[in-house]
Amino acid sequence: MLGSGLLQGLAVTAKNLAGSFHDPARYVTTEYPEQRTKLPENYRNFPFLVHDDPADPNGTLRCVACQICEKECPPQCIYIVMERDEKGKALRRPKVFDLDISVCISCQICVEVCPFDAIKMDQEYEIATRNRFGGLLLHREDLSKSNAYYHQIHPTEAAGVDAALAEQKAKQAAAKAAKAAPAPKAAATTATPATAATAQDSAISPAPAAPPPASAPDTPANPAPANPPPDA
Amino acid sequence: MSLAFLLIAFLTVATAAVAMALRNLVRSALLLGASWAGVAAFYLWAGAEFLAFAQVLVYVGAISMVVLFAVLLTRPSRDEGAVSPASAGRLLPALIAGGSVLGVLVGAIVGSPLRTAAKPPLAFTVRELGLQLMGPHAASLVVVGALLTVALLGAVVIAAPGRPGDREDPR
Amino acid sequence: MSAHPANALPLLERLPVALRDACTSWLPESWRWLANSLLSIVAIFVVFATLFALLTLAERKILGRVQNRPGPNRAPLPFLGIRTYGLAQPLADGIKMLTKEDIVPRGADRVLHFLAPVALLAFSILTFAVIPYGRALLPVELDAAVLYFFAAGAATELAIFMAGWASRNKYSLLAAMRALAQLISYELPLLLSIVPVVLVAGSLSTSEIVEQQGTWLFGVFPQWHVFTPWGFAGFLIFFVAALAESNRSPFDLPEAESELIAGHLTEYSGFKYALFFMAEYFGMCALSGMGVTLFLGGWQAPIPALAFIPSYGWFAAKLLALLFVFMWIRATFPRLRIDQLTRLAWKFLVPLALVNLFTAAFWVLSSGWAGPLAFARWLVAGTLVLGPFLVLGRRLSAGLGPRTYRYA
Amino acid sequence: MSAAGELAGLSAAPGTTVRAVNDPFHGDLLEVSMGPHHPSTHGVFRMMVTLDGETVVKLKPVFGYLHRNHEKLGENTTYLGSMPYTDRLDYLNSMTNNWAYALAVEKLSGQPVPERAEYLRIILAELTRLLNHTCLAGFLLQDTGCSGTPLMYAFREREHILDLFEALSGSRMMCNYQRFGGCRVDPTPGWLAAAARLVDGYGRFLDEYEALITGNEILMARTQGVGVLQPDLAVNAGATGPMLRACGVDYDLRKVDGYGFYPRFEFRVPLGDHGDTYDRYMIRVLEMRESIRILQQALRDLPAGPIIDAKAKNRGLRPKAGEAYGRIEGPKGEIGFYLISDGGPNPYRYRVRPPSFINLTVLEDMCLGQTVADAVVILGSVDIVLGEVDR
Repeated sequence: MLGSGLLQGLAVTAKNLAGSFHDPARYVTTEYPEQRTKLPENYRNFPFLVHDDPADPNGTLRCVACQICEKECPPQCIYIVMERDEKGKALRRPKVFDLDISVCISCQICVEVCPFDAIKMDQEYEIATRNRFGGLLLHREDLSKSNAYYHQIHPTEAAGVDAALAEQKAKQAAAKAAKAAPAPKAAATTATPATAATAQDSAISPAPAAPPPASAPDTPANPAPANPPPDA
Repeated sequence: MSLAFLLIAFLTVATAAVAMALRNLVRSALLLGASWAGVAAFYLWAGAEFLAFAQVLVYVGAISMVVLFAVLLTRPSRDEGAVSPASAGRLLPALIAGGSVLGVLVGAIVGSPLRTAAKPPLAFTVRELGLQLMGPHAASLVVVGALLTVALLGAVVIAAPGRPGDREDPR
Repeated sequence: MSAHPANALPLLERLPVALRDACTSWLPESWRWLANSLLSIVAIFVVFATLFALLTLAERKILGRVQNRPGPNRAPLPFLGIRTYGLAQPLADGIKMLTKEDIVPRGADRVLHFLAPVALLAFSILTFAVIPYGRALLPVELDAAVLYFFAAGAATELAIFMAGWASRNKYSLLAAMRALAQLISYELPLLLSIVPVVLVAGSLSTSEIVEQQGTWLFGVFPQWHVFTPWGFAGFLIFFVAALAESNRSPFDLPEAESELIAGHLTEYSGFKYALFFMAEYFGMCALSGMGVTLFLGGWQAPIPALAFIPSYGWFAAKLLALLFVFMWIRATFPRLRIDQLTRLAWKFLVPLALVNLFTAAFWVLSSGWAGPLAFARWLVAGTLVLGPFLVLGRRLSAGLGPRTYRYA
Repeated sequence: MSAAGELAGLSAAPGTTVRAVNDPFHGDLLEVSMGPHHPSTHGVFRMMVTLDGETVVKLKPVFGYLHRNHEKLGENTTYLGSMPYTDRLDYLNSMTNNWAYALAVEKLSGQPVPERAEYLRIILAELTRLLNHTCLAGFLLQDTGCSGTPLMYAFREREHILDLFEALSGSRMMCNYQRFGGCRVDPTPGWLAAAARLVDGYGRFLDEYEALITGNEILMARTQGVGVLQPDLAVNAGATGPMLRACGVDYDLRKVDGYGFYPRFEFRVPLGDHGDTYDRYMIRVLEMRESIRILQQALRDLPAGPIIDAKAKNRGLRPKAGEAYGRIEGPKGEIGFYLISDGGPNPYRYRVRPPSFINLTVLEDMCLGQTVADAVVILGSVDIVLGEVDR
């Protein structure tokens, strides 16, 4: 009968109109500045540098300026200059670490390839600035944030990273002890097991509002670089 | 000759005259519509409401549309030059035509026994108008209806696409 | 205002007329008529202007709620800064429209460009004069009221043509032509759907038509025209034609994407654009008002027990219900193409309206049937309405229909 | 198909004759440019339409406004570096773009993929297919003129799927989730439960959606018999995906190639008979119902195990010299990546086979003889995304 499809359509819109008053599934707007949706733990926006001791944010950066992330970054938005003392010896600390967030595509490949868990993805998204040139070029001081902040935004992942770092420190201490006691073995250690560089971010805790994020103990994503970082 | 009558008369004639004088065809067509509205005002002044609204509905609503469509759809054919109205060659025929029409009109106005003191309009309702139309004047109503239907069907037949004789218009 | 035995009615019913008389009683007799009509003009304009403002807000709120979102609710009251669930939104729109620059294209025909919205608004306001808003609230008591209503409505086409032509723009002229084709082809079913009502009521005056629908069957069922077979069919045809006349949803040509911009409204901005919208909403209100008067029993109460609610209350309720259906349809249906739209008018609505004329005539002739014959009367009238609808409906949607799909 | 005037070559829709000459008697043809800022052209896409009154006489698609030099960029970035750029190709379906690229690189470098990763890839690809077809139905209805209602319902469901992607990969649309040899993040049990809930609820949404749209007489009038695509023309033009299946050609890569573990799942491929806009819309709705069945089966028997191969090599990947072409059945059709490696870290040649670009080539054939309003609806039914068309 002509018009039965039209009446069905009207019935659906009426159901939605009535539903929007009592059924939360049919009223989906969160009015942004007043209400905010809970971000899933895996959410990533722009990178930031992790430092261990908030007292000296630029001194205790985990970043050793090995420039792997600079090479691997697809849009090439990272610029690192290694700090050198007066005699030109590398101090394994970035004197300059610029990241241009107007170029960055927040793809977290830098996080993936960083062997020292120095750079992680931030969840801060209200970073609009009026100044298009200087404002979006973040320097080392703006980028560096404390490990506590890292624990706050990515709890499970941060826990995994800390566990791996602690285990690695213990292994190095044991190796040093073994090296100090018996005659120094000359061979360079083989590639430290992959756990040293758990580059993977992973998250566990299910976020209450949004469907729970992915997690599970991260698996060894990719092996540490073939040769250990060049030490003095 | 009340003021209202004079005012309406002046407006109707004025719009018609300006409509004649304008070069912009569309504006003159719209002014023609306005002068028909003036005629409707006459009917209202005379108390014939039904007739006035019918006049507005038919003339101002529909026929002015037809005039406007005609004005738009006929392309100003560029080839034959528009003869300037004031050229001398057309003075004599214009005078003869105008004069004869004037003579006939004046003769009719003077000849007919116009009762100036109009009888008070008999307060009739639309129902009586309908009964009159269906009663004594039913024949003329049927004739007018038939005429309009034939005209409508004729228009439809002419406009129908794909008639056998019409090879030229493929659509 | 027509003089009715006002004092016999309850206070609330007499209130508007009493107010008006209070204001104009000190005037000498000869001036009173003029003052009364001026007052009713002011009343109509105030009521329908605020209704227009609220309608724009209601439209966006209903559309929003249908789409599971709140609709405008952020506009704060000026200087107070409190958000009033969007009630200040029409205020904000109005100020925006007033302050927007009114651009007139250089090549435009300046006089017509200005005159078009004014004429459109004037003609659509004229139509409010004959709608009976309440028992004694009929602005102009005309014997040929229905004819007056459609005479004023018919002139709106002139204004749309002026808008299209004056903008000196290829697309707006093309669009104006289309809008005219739509209006003219839907004027016929609109008028033809009115004729059965006039036939049954026996008069063209709106107040008499509403009086006719005043009785109740067995004290409960109102005798509105819509509850008769021919009345229901007539109302549906009237409603569809009213949708098309006021350029509403399935027929809103000007905003159609095939119009490429905004149809004949392309070259209008600022307050003239707002005038066009005001005229569209006034047209919608007037047509629904006439629909309520002719088919839904005007200001009559549905059951006698509820007659204590004033008559203008009932008229307002029915008017708002009809306007809600206008918006509800806008939120649901896609748009028809121009050729489908005109085919629907000429090949579906006009024949149905003509057949509806016969059903109404049969209904009047068979009014004397009683008892079992009344049942037969309903049966015959029902088949006279349903039969052509099904036949023409199948012919109209020939070749269209749900399909079954095969799987590889 | 008789076609009067110079355009004899083009096959207009059957039964309509198209003239392309400015013949004085009929008035001149109207040259109209729709876009690139036209509200209903799905991004910066322009149609130079020549109108004879209402019917389309000639239609020249003009695009390239969103050309970002994607393929040359691919040659100057490492294999891993190109992965986030594939999200930006067809920005509605980043998961399937990633999978196609990962498949190509895996063929090139011969890296195996664990079972759990294959299942995850299928789950995410089918979720993307749901998302894309829901979006298409919404856009198509928006083109025919509903004032946004079906589009809002489509976006409401799409947001649920995007929340899942955000919880898993970190970003709603730019997921960058697949890696060569597997996936990047392992979903939590909570995520899998949410995905199962969404998939079960999707059937109800589709029923409500079809009730609103599919039986609607106005929509049937606007789309049935409009923009008919002949099967032979579709095959010759290389059209793939729902557009091809709507003309009745049985060609679905999931069945033809059987890549991933698709042969393990039981699903059907719907085929249309008329090849018009209504068929293209209905085929996508039926495909959504099939995707729901695949998702239910995949979520039910998702195996445990690693999500990436132990010896998977992503950073500093230098595949041996050679070439590979990886293709999958994306929501818009066959999306493929053709890579030539010369042993270096960057591919020597990086080519994308964009389905919406190739499906677009037949737009003019479908629009000839239709009205302007239909041209917009036909463009909507082709389902193009300008990121993929311009690359």
